[in-house]
Order: sequence, then structure tokens, then C-alpha cells
Amino acid sequence: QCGHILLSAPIVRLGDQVTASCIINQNCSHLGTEWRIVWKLEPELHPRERQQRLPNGTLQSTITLPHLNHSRVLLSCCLHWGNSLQILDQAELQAGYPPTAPHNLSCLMNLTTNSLICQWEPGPNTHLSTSFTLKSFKSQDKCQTQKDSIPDCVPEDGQRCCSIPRKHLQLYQNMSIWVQARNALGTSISPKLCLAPMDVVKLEPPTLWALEPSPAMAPPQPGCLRLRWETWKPSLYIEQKCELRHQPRLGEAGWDLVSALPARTPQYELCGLLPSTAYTLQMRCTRWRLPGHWSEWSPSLELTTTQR
Amino acid sequence: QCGHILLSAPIVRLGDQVTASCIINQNCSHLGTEWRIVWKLEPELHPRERQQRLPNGTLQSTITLPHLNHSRVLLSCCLHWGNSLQILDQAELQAGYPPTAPHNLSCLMNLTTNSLICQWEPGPNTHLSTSFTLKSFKSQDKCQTQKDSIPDCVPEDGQRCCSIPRKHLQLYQNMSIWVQARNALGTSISPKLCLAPMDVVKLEPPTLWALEPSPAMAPPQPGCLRLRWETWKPSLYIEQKCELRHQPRLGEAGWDLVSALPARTPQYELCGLLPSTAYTLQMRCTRWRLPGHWSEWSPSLELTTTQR
Amino acid sequence: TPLGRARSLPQSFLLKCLEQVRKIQADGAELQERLCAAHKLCHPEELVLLGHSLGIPQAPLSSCSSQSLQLTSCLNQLHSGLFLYQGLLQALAGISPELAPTLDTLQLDVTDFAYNIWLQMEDLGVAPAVQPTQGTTPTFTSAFQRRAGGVLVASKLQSFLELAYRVLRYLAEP
Repeated sequence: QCGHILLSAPIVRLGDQVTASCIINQNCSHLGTEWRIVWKLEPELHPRERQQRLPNGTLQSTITLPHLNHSRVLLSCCLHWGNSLQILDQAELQAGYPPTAPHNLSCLMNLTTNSLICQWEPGPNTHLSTSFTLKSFKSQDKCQTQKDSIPDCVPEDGQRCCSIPRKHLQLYQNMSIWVQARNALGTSISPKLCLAPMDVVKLEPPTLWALEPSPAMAPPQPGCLRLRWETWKPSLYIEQKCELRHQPRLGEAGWDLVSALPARTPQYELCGLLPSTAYTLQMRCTRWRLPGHWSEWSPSLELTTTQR
Repeated sequence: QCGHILLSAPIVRLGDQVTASCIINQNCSHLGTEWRIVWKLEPELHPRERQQRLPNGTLQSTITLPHLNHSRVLLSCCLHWGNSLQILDQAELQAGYPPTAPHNLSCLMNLTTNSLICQWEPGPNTHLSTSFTLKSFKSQDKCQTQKDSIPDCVPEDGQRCCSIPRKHLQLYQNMSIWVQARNALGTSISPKLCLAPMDVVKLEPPTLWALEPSPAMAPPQPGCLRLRWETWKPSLYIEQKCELRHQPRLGEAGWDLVSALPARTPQYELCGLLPSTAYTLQMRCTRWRLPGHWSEWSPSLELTTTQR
Repeated sequence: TPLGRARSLPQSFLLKCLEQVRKIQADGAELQERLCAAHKLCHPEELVLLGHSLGIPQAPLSSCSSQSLQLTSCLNQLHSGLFLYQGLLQALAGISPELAPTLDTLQLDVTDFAYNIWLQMEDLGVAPAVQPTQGTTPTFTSAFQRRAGGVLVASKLQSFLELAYRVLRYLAEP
């Protein structure tokens, strides 16, 4: 090969100094003697340059970029030949930052996909190709010691979340979870979480129904509503408590809250409301006596109380 | 094992005769002696039955279904034991038809996905799990002889089409293509196509534009429209001819056709139209002088001719 | 008294166990429903004879009965029983593509539950020196045997869990 480029380092920190040399060896002697190396840089930069002819006849040109502040620079080493500029070799310089620690790592156990889904925020752009890996291990204590390892979870390209399948989980034991970010300039890891998957179950909201009036039941009192609800089917085995909120559909009144309700009730009478008034009701539930997250509020149920 | 079922054949043609035997061997001797085999069929059928005690002490019951006209029958061989009916073995009988030849095989070369997409019709339901495979080979003649093989194209479950990737294709050489259908009762193949992928290119319609009036050009004559068009970008390298059809937007007049138009024109004047009348115009193109399919008609262009 | 030692069982452990029993019961019920729908194998009573020939054992919980509750031995029987069913469920592998996900979930949940009880026994210092090993599990030689085995194992597991649930709830009572 007639000429080739050597870089002090292909990937450097933004602002660092970089030197590049282009060496034209004697293989190019058929080109005659009096020629100069010409560098083409994209984007155009004007580095310091030093050309020297080495004892063994090779010609070397070294350029120095004191503070590289472009994340990508394409270097071409060229020679004038006849009336054309001949490109002999090319090299790409990359500059960026080592990854900062990913943050806001949070995980939810999804009972539908039966997997633990964790998401995080990557931190500022490093300008370099940076890979993220969700790492975890099973622990028998508060995550001080590792009991069993869990395979790395590699997110799909560009994704900021990863899903650990059920077969790698012990739902009722603690596991330590963190995110590792890695690029050519370094590695960083997020703060570690210590959790048991069942303690971070994502509950879907319960379902609220109006109770159809039936001959067997006396009509509801004025200012009362009869309803029933049931928790989200896949979570029936989880002991839960629920909260009901209600407000008149019209007007400015805020939500009223009824808390500590059981997970399911065949029949519930909500009283103390304004008679013949349209109400909006919503309910949410959470795993209870054992730790868990509140579900979102259920879709609204619109009911009107009877006249006086 | 106490008892097991033997089938004359697990899969038969609908209407064929099937026999099934249940053999209770001496392992069941601990059950005492006087018991009878009871068959449970799902759906319920009433086959001829023959029970016999063989010299070696085993008990065998054989049932015969002269004409099986259910595609699925679940057979259970049972024994009365105490006051319960004990299931000793189960077998599933399947009945259906060998596949008929798939038909209406057609292929299009898709320039966007760069693959040859063939589709077909499977023929009547065989009631059996039937797999379809798109087979093909490259030929240097009119597909009489195979030059190179092409890997089988296996469609996704239940799909009636398959896509042969570019790397298996020689776009300008003939290839023989057919579909094979196979199930437990037989195999059948469709009529064979012989085509060169480029001769079945699927062209997207051209794009029609109105020509903006410009000072450099005299205004269009009454009853004339100025327009331009361009064939679908990925097919620019393909020599094509096009057709323009137009009709007044209102009224009952049918389409008028202008054929043999070039693939692209910077400026075209369509005359002989009614003055100050709104027209709907559409265009389609086909590969020309070489074989090809017409594209669909382009979306309509609405233009109005100038007053007299 | 057996109850004295029960105070040593953390409430959160008992609540988790109760939740796990309910979860496994739900998994087991789904397996039974699918076996019934797909293969008309709906009643374990119809498979007693086959069960004998296959040799599907029933795990004892004699130390967990409310009349004669011995906590350490009860925990041990709970763990051994779950360990046995873990092995039986494993032997059912290849039951059918449609049932495989349900069977996998059931087996994972039983394994988790057995593991939690083992850890609690270790915390109480009552865990046997050596983890139990799987005895000879039945070999299922046909698709029918695996399905029939599935019905039998699921039904024995449900009655085992019924007993377990009763004693756990008894222990969890304030």
C-alpha cells in the first residue's frame, strides 16, 4: 500500500489533542521524487503540520489537532499526481465523552407478560456509540451478597428499557438490579435497586359496575348509589385494598375519597350524596398488607342518585 | 401400562373405515377378572364392537367405524372399576383429504423490498394440518432444465404467500416456480410458472402534476390542460410507456384514453377538451419494449380548463 | 407449644406464602381447565387406575393438621411436598405445545414457593442439613400419559395446597 494513516487514538475525549501521521513509503517511488502530502479534513480544519523525509526514503506528514471539538472528523491523506489529487488513505476520528451513570432506574413486574420491565434515563449524549446493559443478581438478603446470577438483559437498539423473563426471576426474593453504560471511553453504572419482583407488581385498575335494581332489593335511598367492583382478573390471587373517589359530574366540587375498601364486593351502597345528582366514580387498588404500587384510577362510572 | 389403544391408522381419508383396538394386558390382573372394556368417543359415535379374551389372558376390544365422517374423534378406552369409569388410554383419530393442487399462483417482483412475492390459493379445506412450500429453480432455458437450485420458501403460519429474497434471484433469467402442498395423506403441486423476475415487476403508479402557469409560457389554449408526470422513482431505470385517462368530473362521460406516452415529460399539453370544465386525470405506466405489468392508475389529478 | 414457635414466623413470610398458594392454585386451575377443554380429561377420578400404574405419589402434610400441628415438621413436609410436585411437573415436560407455557409457570411458581420455605427454615435454623433430592419420578411414555399425569398431579397439588392454605392462614391469624 502506497500510503497509510496512523492515529494517536481513533476515539478521544472531546477537546483532547490528537495527532495523525501519513506515511508514504518507497512503494510510491514510481511517482518521481518531488511531491507533497496533502491532508483533506471533513469538516475542514487547519491543524499544525510537519513533513519530513525519513532516512529510508519514506515521507511522513504529521498533523496535530490541539483540541478536537468535532465528534466526527474524516481524514484523507492525498498526493498531487499529474493535475489530480490522489487519495491514498482515509481514517475517521471520533470524539465524545465517557458515559455518565444512567439514572431514574425503575422496574415494574408485568403480570400479563410475566416479566420484570425496567427502564432508565441514559444521561447526556456521549456522541459515541454507547451500549446499555441491565444487570442483576438474586440475593437472599438485602442484596449485599449475590446468591445466583441472572443473564444480562440487552435492550433492543436504542431502547431505554429491558424485560427480564419470568424464568430468570424469583418473585418473592430480593434481587439487585442496575444499568451499565459502556462506550469506547469508559463505563459507568447506575445506582443499584434492591427489590422483590412481586413488590413492584403493576396492577391494572379494578372494574366498577352499577348494581342493577332488582325486585329482591329495596330501591336505593335518595342520595345513595349502589355499585360493585372487582379487581383486575390476573391479580385475583393478590390480597388488595382499594379506594373509591367520587365527585358530582357538574360544578367545581373536588373528589371525595372512600378508602380501605375490600378488593371485591358483590354489593356496596355509597351514601351521603346529593339526591338526583349525576356523579363520576373511579376506583384504584393496591397490594395490601404486602408492599405494592397503586394501580391507575379506573375509567369513570357515571351514576345518578335518586330523587328525594 | 395397563391398557393401550392401537389404531389401524391415526389419520385416514374422510369416509374411510377405521378400526381401533384396546388391549388390557395381565398387568391389570390385580383388578379381578370380570370387567368389560367401555369405549368413550367424542363426538359420540356407535361403532361395531367385538370383545375377546386372548389365550395369554389379555382382553381385547376392537371397534370398527365403517365410514369416518368426522375430522376429529377422541377415543378413550375405559374400564368399569368400583363405581367409576377408569380411562386407561386415549387416542385421537383424524380424518381429512389429501391436498388438492394449489392454484392461481402469481408472482410480483417488489422493487421496494427487493424480493419476489408469490401468492396462491390453497384449494378446499383438507381438515388436516397442511404445509405449503414455494419451490423454485433457476433455468437457462424455458424452465425445461434446472441450472441452480433455490432454497424452499416456507410461508409464515397460515399465510398464502411467500417472499424469495434478492440474493436467491437472477433478475433477468428464467426461473421455474411452483407450490407444493403436503399433509399426512399426500402431496400435490401447483402448475409451474416460468418467469424472469424483472418481467413481473410491480410498478407503483406515476405521479401527475399540474404545470404552474409561468410568465415564460403563453397561457394554455381554451379546452387545453398543461401537466407533467414522472414515473415511480425506484423504477426510473426501467424503460416504460404510460397511458393517460381523463373524464369530466361531472356528468356521465366515460374515460378518454391517451396511450403510448413517454415515461416522463417536463411539459405536456392535453387539448380537445371542453372549455371551463373540471376534469379528473389518472395515469399508469408499464415496462415497455420489455415485458411487464401495468401499474395501478395514479391518484386522480383534478384540473379545470380555461374559459373560451 | 407449636403455636409458640409460630410467633417466630414473620407475618410477611406468612402473607407471602398465602399469596403464593393462591397464585399456584390459580396456575393449577388453568392447567386443569386446559386439559379438560383440549383433551376431555376433566375428572381425576377417571384416572385412578392409570395413576396407580404410573405411580404418582401424594405428598403428606400430616404434621400440619390443626389438631396436631408440629411447626418444624410441618414446614419440612410443606417443602418436601412442593419439591416432590416440582419434580413431577418437570417430568410432564413435552405435555403439548399449547399447555407448555401454563405448565412452565406452574412449575416456576412451585419452585419459588419451595425455595421461600427452605430459606425460612434456614432462618429458623430448622432446615435439614442437606437439600432433598428428587426421588424416582414416574416416566410418562405417551402423550396421553403426560396429559393424564397432568390431571392427576394438578389435582393432588390442589388438595395439598388446600391443606397448606388452611395451616398458613391459621398461623397468620393475629
